[in-house]
Amino acid sequence: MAFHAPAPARATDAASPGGTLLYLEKQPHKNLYPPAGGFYPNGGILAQITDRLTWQNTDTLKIEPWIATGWSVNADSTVFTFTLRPGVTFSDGTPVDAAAVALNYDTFGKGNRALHLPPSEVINNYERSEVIDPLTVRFYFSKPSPGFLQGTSVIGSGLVSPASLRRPLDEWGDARHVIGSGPFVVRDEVPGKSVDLVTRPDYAWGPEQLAPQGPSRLAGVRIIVVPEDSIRIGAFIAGQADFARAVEAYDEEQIIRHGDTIYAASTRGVNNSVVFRPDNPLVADPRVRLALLHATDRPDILRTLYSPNYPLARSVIAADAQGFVDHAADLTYDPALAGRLLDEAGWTMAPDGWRRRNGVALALAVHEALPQPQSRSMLVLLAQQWRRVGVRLTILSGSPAMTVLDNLNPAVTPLFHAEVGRADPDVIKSAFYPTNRNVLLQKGGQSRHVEHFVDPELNGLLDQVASDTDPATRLADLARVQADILAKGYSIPIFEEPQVYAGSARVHDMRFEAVGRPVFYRTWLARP
Amino acid sequence: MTRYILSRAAQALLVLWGAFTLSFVLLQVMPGDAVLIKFQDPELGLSPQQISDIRASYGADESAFVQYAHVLGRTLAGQLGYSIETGVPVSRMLHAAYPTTLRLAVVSFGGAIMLAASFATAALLAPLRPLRAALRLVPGLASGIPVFWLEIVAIQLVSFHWKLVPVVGVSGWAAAVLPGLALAIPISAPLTQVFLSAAERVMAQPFIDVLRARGASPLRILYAHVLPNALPPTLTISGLVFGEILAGAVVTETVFGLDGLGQLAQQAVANQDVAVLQAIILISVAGFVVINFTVDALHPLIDPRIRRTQAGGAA
Amino acid sequence: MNAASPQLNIRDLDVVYESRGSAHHALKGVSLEVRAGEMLALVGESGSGKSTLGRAILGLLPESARIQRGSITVDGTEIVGLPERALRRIRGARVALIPQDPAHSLDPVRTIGAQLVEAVHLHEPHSNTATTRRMLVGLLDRVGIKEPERRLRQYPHELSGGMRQRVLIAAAIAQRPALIVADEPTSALDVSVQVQIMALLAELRHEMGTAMLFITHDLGLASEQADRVAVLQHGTLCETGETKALFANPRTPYTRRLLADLPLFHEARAPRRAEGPREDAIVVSHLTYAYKGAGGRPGHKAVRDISFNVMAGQTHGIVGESGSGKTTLLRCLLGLITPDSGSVHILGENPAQVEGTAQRALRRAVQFVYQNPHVSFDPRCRAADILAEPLINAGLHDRGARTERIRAMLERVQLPPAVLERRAANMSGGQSQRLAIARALLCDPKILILDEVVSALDVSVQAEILTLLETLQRQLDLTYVFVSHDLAVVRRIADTVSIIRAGTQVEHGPTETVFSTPHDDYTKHLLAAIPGRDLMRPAVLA
Amino acid sequence: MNTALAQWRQRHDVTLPRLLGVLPVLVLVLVALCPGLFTPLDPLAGQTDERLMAPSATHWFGTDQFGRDVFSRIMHGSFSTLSAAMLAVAISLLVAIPLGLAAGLGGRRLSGAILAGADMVLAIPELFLSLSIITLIGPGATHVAFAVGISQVAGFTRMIRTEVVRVRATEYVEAAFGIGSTFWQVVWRHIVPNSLAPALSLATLRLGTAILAISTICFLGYGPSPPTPEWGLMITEGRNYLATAWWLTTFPGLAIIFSAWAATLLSRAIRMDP
Ligand SMILES: Nc1ncnc2c1ncn2[C@@H]1O[C@H](COP(=O)(O)OP(=O)(O)OP(=O)(O)O)[C@@H](O)[C@H]1O
Ligand SMILES: Nc1ncnc2c1ncn2[C@@H]1O[C@H](COP(=O)(O)OP(=O)(O)OP(=O)(O)O)[C@@H](O)[C@H]1O
Ligand SMILES: [Mg+2]
Ligand SMILES: [Mg+2]
Repeated sequence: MAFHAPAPARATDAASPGGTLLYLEKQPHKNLYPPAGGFYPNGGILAQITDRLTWQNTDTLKIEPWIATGWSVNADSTVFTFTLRPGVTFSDGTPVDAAAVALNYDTFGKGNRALHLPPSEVINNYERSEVIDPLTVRFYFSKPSPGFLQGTSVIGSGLVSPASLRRPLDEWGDARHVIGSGPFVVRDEVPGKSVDLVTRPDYAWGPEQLAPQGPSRLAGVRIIVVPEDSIRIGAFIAGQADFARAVEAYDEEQIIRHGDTIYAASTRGVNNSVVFRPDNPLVADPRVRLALLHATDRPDILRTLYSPNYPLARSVIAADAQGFVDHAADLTYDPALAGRLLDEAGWTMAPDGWRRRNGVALALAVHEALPQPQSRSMLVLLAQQWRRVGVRLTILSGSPAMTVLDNLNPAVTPLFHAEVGRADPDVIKSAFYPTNRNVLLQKGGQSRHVEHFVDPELNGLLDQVASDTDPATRLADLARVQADILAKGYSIPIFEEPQVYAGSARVHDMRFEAVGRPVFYRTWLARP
Repeated sequence: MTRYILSRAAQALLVLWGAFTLSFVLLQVMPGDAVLIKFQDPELGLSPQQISDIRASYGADESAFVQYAHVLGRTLAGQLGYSIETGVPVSRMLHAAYPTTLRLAVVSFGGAIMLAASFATAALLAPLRPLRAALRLVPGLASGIPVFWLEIVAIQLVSFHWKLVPVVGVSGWAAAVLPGLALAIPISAPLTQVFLSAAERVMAQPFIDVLRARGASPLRILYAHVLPNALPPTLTISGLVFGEILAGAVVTETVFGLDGLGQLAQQAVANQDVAVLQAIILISVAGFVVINFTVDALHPLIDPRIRRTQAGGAA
Repeated sequence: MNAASPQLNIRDLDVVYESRGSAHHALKGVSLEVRAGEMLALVGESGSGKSTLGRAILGLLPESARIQRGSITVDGTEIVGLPERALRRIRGARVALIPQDPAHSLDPVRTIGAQLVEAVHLHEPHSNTATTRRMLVGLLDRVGIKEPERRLRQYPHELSGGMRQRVLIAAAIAQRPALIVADEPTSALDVSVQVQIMALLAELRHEMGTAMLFITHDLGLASEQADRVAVLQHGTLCETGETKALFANPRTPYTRRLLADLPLFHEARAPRRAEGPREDAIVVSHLTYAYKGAGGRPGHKAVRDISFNVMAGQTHGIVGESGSGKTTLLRCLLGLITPDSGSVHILGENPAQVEGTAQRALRRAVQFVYQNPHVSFDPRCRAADILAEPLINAGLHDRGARTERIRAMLERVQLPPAVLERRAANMSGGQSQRLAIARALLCDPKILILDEVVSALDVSVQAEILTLLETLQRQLDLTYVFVSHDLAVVRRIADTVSIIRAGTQVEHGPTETVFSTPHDDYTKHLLAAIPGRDLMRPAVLA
Repeated sequence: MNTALAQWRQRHDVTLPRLLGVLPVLVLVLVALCPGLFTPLDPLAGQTDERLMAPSATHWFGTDQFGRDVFSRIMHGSFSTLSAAMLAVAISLLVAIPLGLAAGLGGRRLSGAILAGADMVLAIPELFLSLSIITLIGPGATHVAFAVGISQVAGFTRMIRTEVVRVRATEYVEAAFGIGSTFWQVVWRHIVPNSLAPALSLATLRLGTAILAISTICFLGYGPSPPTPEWGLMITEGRNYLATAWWLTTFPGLAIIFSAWAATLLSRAIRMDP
């Protein structure tokens, strides 16, 4: 496991039930429609209030039963049948039966136009559901969907009551409208500010790994949004809260010194990287992209800004992700090589220290990515390093709205600071495929600004990863994808992104799910 | 008198309408719109077709004039619309947010008045002329302190270092104390400056000498005579102080992570959440108008000379 | 209270003002005393140190002032060096002040009653408010205020200037002080009110046996009221003596000059016979003007049915109390406001009807000189710029020619060329008034309209300016309209005169006739109120 | 001894307090124009092995998380802040002077319309206005200056109009008409200089306000982009290190206070006019 194991509970402060855990979030949740659970704050709430059909073991990454007690898959991974646990109810009293599960997956698989609900990115090729009996449900796929089983374990597949599913997308912003079957229930919400969760006393269906299966020992969890790092961490250290998300590397030492615990949960996905938008002519040439890759002194970045909890990236995806292939040799810091590549590409060094081609300077821009740890500092450092090879990098800032718009325009932002966490090979498709997150901004995605760039070869590979039925072929394809992306210089992977949390000495038995979302279900607080 | 009130009210409505229109124009010409921005977020993974459907369903494709008419009509009917960012009715957001800002405003305004009063007393009555001159420079210095900086430092020292008051997990008045007092310092500066210069003008008047010649003590002269005379010019900047408190609230609530109107405004600007921003501008303009109206109404109570002119003016 | 021992005794007083490293010696070795029931008039030019002395007695010198030497005893107590706390017990109780400007000497936002109660409670903190108010009603009645109960509830702006001064006197005598310092108590009031206030002070003084230091620049007033007179010159006491003796037989040249400069000492202007038939430069007939009230309704009638003519080359005086409409009348003459009815003809034209170039030509021919010259000059301009402006307007663009004319004009108004580089704010009152006259003359005017041009000046400067005006009139054949509230001045300079009361002209005619045989009661009343009439040349007053 | 100098001092009323009032601004301007005079260190390039060092003899104000010298960044940052503030005030004056003059000299209709417009804008808190404008035109140093400048226009317009009306009612303006000057001559010779002088003195005071407004907007993240040294931005970037590296926030804050205060002193010095 990639996080510091919490200190074992001592006999003296025996598990005392009760107490509300004060959790400091960095960002407010936006929308609790489960497929939007990829956004950390959304996922941080959904992980407490919803259950999923399956649980992915955080040690073995195996899929284990949860609401589904068992399942079967046909040979080409187009039909999945699940048997449900009896007696499970949503917090509004409706049973979690085959019909409810089918409605959930119909919505997640196909979306709901009328309600503006988009389909989930983890469910590909979904066709329809079939209710076999009240506790058996079957799903059909148009094409092989080997990733679906893992897809049922992610937060984005949290089961919600049919009443919630009838709400239009807008109303999912209010946490009180989201009814799950999880160990906690939303009691109150102050928009953008705080969410109060209370324990569901009749909860008895937790996953095996988190046994025993009874209700949580906490009385509740109070999630307070404190966007400001200095206040979040300062308040945490000053003893004003029990748990805090998004601890930056520079604060870790302070926290440990203070006697609190750092939890660094791996997110096992696509690494924290800087990716190119080859639609922009400045970075259309692979030589330029590779030059910049080699102009990046990644160890220096890690040494300057991060801590040992941030392992150096050795490929596009994390080392503990499925299908990882070590590409460390292709990711060297070699400014001389970078200079040669740029010269070859026609970008020659002008006397003023900047590279130019036909009078045009090689000046790039990138937006700070607020969710990424120390994005701005990292980019500033990157700019400093690139400056040495004569490339100018401007870090753009501005309102979130401007950022979203700019990031959709390769002419404005030839670079993008990206990261996607999910413990399944499908994650790489989520990141790169045009109709998914489309970090490279290929044609066919949602941006209207892309002129021509599209890479059918890469997209073909991604399609295959998503539909390979044989796990071995799937991993082989995944290896080809990684090699392809790095060879074309689409991405400069920087580090394997952990989710770093701080917990006070009072907090015991803290757990995380497979991609580093906190699970408060087993947690208890020692009496102060 | 009624005529006077009616004309003032008409003037106030005109100002409200103007500010509303101005904010609409400002927000309308912004690039993109909130609907687009929200649903283009790659995390949602919507296709362009889906986005344009959604846009149409929000009426974001109508012409600016139609939208203006729609928004104005809706606002006149007392409805503030829905936040595009969160989908919650704006009125609900305002309802949730205003108590925080109100508390912040009360604490900072009260604090500012106390600060200004004690400081002005010191600056006017200090024993030596150089000392008074030096004190006189302090408000200028205080008005140059960036609120956000002061507050960051205050949090670090007062809350984290000395652990006097918590800044997270508190609510109500307790949450308003530290930010309110921090905001009070820059707010008090213009109050002190205006009061001091008004007080100095009053102190240069012959009647102050006459009072001294009757044996009145400086403190008595200050509180019984200079204060009531210097109050009207100080009151006239109330509207300005109100604006400063609101602007201060934007920064303060951002720094302290408070969920008030200032925070709402800053997020609305960031997300181009037109409905929310317009509602907040409307509220602040209404507040400004009401405060100025009140100050005008209070004036004659404080300054009897105005009673006659006003009565004469309305007769 | 011992009548023989002086209530105020000043010995060898030296006061120095220190600022920015330089020191100004405002009082040099002044010694004087005032006995119970006695009034000592302290006279002298502006800046001679009169007010400094008054403030020193009250222990109210500004921070920049330092008493270098000497002693002041009031009612036996030494004031110099007394701590502030002890001074406060003496001020108001044993020595009281009657200030100069009643309009600004009362707190505008508190009622008369509140202020008087405060004055009493400062020294009798335990007295009961109701009793105090009853006492105050009696006091106000004593100083001649009718309906005292109502007045106590009113604010200062609801009282006339004379009433305010009475209130201030009431406040001053409330504690029955041993000494009253009255610093120019009537100089802001109209002559008729002045007479009443002085009479009241005299009564109170006799009744209560209070000693009074009466500061004034008006020798006439001093001659009428004071038992003794002290003359201050540049901080030195140059002469003290019994009033009658001093005025009859001034010993120092300074006192003699002060007396000689008094307009009362000059004979009335003899009506000058014009050589040959002369035209009327100004014809005013049945002029009426009302300021607009609120909402455009006709308001207060400031000028009603006034008619007079001014012959070219002569001076017409206009006399009236404050607010009687003098300035309004002048504004009609200048065409700045259009009369409601009646007509004005200046040099044959109606100033309210001419426009454009003709209007500017008429404006240049009719020049106005303001009461306070300082505010009639652009504070940013030096004298040279001020004087150049009318020449440039007249189309004289040659710099050399302009300098030539300006120099000649400076000589004419007797200003040194050095003033050209200064701003008006840095000139004395007399100098800036000369500058204003010079600017007017540079327009080659036919008529000068002079609004209280000498009222703010010391007698000697006043005399110089009046002489200058007379000289200029003779040299340049100018016509003057001369406004003043000072009958003595008008008598000296005007050929014909209009007496105005509340907008109406009560009397009109040659100066000599009006002064020697007044018909109207109001004119008679005004003449009777001229302070120091005894000093007037007996030949003139019948 | 030096009579020419003495005369010049006399003519322009140069006194010690005035000189002292101007001094801080002169220092600021000098720093902004040639920061290299005060520090040899590069504000942009950092030594990563010298990061987060406390103030010392080599790094007077310490170093930041990239090992950049904070003193040098503050010196170089003064240009961005000062030029933006001056630009802001210049923009508002440029717009407000014609409007204010028109409102003061024009007829009732024109004046009423301008004033009503100004009142509407004044009712919106300045920060809201400038933030809205920023969102409209996008972030950046010049844009911030523009936004702050525009949002100050209404206040300036009102103030200039008040001054014009005041000057118009003075006796010296009446006197100028009396000696035969035409309307425009009077406007040009007397009304404009006398009403704009106090306006300019207030403008310098607004310089301080503008410095604050600009750094606030930069603090909120709408200013120039990193790694530009800008004081508000430096505070944003340094605040996360406040507990461990206080110098990152403290010194830029003091720099803002100093320059706002210098502007106040300057306006005081200017206001001592005759
Ligand atoms: N606060 C002060 N600081 C410096 N000099 C002062 C101050 N007050 C008065 N003076 C100077 O002291 C001298 C005497 O002033 P004072 O006011 O006593 O004259 P005054 O005789 O009362 O004049 P006026 O008739 O004009 O009232 C003047 O030259 C004046 O300039
Ligand atoms: N602009 C105005 N609007 C309304 N009433 C005015 C105005 N100017 C003067 N008055 C009134 O008209 C009357 C005459 O005023 P005017 O100024 O002509 O008197 P004056 O004789 O010049 O007085 P003073 O000797 O005080 O200068 C006064 O009652 C005054 O209050
Ligand atoms: Mg005096
Ligand atoms: Mg007058």
